[in-house]
Amino acid sequence: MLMEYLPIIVFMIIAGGIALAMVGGSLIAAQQKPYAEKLSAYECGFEPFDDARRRFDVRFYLVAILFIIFDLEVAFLFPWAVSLADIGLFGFLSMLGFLGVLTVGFIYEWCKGALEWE
Amino acid sequence: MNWTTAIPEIFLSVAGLAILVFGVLRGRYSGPGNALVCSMLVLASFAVAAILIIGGNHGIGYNGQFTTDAFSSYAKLLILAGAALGLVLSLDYNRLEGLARFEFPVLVLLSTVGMMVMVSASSMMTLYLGLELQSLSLYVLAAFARDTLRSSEAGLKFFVLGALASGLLLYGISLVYGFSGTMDFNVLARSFADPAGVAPGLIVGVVFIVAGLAFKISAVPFHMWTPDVYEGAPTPVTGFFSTAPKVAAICLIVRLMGTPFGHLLASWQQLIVLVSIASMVLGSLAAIGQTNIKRLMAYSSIGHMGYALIGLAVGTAEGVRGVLIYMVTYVFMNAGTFACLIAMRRRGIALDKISDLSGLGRTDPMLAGWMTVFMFSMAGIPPMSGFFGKLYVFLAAVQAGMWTLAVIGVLTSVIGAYYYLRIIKVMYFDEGGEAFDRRPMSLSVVAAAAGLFTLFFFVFPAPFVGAAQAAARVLFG
Amino acid sequence: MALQAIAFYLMAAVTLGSGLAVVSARNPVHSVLFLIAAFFSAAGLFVLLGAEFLAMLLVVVYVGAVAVLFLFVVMMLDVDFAELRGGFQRYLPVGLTVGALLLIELLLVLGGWKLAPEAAVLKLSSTPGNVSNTAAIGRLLYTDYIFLFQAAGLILLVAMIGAIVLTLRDRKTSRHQVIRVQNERAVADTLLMVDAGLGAGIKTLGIYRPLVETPPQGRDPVAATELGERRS
Amino acid sequence: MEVGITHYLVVSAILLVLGVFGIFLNRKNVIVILMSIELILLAVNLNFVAFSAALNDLAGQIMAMFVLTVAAAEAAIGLAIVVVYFRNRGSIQVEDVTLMKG
Repeated sequence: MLMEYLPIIVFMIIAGGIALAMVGGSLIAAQQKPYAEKLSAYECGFEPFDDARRRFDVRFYLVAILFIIFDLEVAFLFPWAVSLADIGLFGFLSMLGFLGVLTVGFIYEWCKGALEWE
Repeated sequence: MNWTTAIPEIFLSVAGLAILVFGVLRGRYSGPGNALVCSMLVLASFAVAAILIIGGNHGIGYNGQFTTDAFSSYAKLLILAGAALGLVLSLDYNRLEGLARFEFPVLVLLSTVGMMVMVSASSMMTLYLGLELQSLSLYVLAAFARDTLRSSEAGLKFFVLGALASGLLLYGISLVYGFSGTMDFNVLARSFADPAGVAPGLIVGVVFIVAGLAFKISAVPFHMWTPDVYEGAPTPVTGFFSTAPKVAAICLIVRLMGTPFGHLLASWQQLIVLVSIASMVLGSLAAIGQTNIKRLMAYSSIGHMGYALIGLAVGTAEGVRGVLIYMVTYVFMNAGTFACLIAMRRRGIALDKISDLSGLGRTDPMLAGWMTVFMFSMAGIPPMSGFFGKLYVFLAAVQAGMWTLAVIGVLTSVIGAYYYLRIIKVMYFDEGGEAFDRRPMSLSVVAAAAGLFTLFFFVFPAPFVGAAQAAARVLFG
Repeated sequence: MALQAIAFYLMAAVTLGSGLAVVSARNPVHSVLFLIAAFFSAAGLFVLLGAEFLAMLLVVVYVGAVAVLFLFVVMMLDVDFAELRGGFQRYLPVGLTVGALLLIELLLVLGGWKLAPEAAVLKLSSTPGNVSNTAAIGRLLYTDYIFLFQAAGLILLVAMIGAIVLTLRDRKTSRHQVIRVQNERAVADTLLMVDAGLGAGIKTLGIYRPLVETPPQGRDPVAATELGERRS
Repeated sequence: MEVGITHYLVVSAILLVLGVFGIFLNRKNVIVILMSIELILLAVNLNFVAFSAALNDLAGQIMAMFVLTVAAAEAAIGLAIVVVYFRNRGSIQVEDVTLMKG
């Protein structure tokens, strides 16, 4: 059963190898003689004043939350889809119940205006 | 599969969804009062759920994951009572504090569903999911006053320690599952029949589970969160915290120690005795120096959990009966006390210092009267219901021959009585500040209902004692 | 089997290494990245154990969503890293001893694991050989564990309500699109039919048809002079 | 040496200790505490899946799925509370979470 995952491992090894080769190559081959001017900010006159990161709005955060919750809903759909033949109508209705609960959540969210962007 | 065992929970969940949609649609088009209407709907659905519980059939459903018996029905009715009282307390407080959002009653309802699932769990999975459903709603309720720093700090502390506790509980469940091969309570009970052949890993698992659950009832080794969260959260939420979730957690521990780990009595009895004594001692000593009445209520609730655990530590049917009767008296006197605390409001500002109660005897004799009834009951002075709660628990301890536990219990309740009586002194003998604002009707109703129950429990205790007896016999044979 | 052992040790080492790094990283962003590495290698361990669906779930749900959320929040709350390391050294010795004690005790216990004698008989749901892991889970989850499945749905609902109740602030500035209002608009109050007559509209702008040299007096001089220069 | 189940239990025990270690040690940043909670739940998931593989019983994996769902929902609520706390407080250093003491 694990043999199916051999290609993934091979793929990772090759990708890692190429990345290391490129980074390592420049470290090994080239002479490294860093001095202050070379390391200073390139052609823009002065060092950046403060942290480049600026705080951003809460609504990005709210979208990330709702993504997690609906992502989990999708995750529950996978096994259901694969095994629907075996679980029959009862399984179908149970998923309907689950989706119903989350649809109520979606209605609540929509009417509350959590999805409005600006 | 007999799905009919979970009809009350299904009904409450569907009602919760309907109220949520109703609230959000009504909220867009009409003005305030939305929270009040949704609260009334939630209270109505509590009442219908109570009827469904009383009428419901007992049995094990959902492939052995969900069970209803005398014990779970007793606990569920008590949880519904605590949640209903907590919700009524919040009606006017939220309106005055500007928290009147319709999500509050919906979250209270969903946490009640979580508690009912917790109490009638008969598999580790149901236990965990019910516990998490309840805890998540309580985390949000604790941080509900999102603009005040204290409430969000209370929510943060409650969340971090709650998440850690459920992590430990889960690790315990995984060990028990790994070493026994199953998660079903009854199958676990059979596999523990001969305590000698039990793998050490199981004992470690049980210890982790007790540690995780001890957090939920704020027993001593894990009580650090209680004072800060009780002080920070809005007062009606604190009132709700101290009644229904405590009942659910205690009944869950009793069921866990009864059904699956019943035969391991020797190993967990010592643990519960230590936790109970430590809680009683801390509950009475730490509260003496308190000036904030909500922190005082936190330490008093830790102490009460210690008394309730005596009944469990004894490990007999009488002990469990003592726990259940204690919890009834605890829920009603706590709800009444919080009704009086919420009435402490002067010129629109809610107060929570003990000194603010000074001179209440003159300015508002009715409120002072009810507060006195509750303080006497908390101290365990007859004829109040608190006395009978302690009586049944100490009786069980004495009958089982655990004298040390009973003596320590009596000693700590005498020490504890000091800070309850001090509040009565402050109310009647200190010269008064000015009167509180006019009391909303809902608070008087809750205070009166809880006060009458506390005062006249001794007249007719039979139904409660009988129900508790039947419930206890389910677990401890 | 050798490959499996190598894979296990590699992934276990990465998981524990990044777990330690999450706890002790100086910069919260680094600890989020190490958390993602920990989840990835844990997913690898799950694959080794045969729980492929859970491995996929771990990658999709955790790495895809939860770690992203942590990154969002770390980005949102700008944290000054300078004084982040203060408390660490003070508690290190105590923490190390407590941690070591707990670990030794756990290892002693876990070392003694043996299959519980009657575990084989009370198997709730053995893994069928021929079916894939996802299908096997699917057969059980929606029928035998339906009650827990709906409870999980309710938990997700509570998480949604909680997140919205705590963070959503209805900004008056945002223009809501109320579809009901848009549909109910009558044609009359949207379309205004005005017959302005030939060329009447242009007069208000000061352009006269036919062109006249001197515009009638009493009109806004600016518009006229503008046109004048362009023509001359 | 053949990789038995105890290896996985050892890894999960170490992860649990790291998580608990992270919470009590890290006085500085609430976000790292939330990540330590995720580590603990990851350790628990590993434990469940390891036992489920050893016992050849799917109940462990199904419980692991529910634990994963609840952990993600918990992370969502936890970060909501942290964001609200940060709005009110201005910083999330653990030392400052001392408004209520005593």
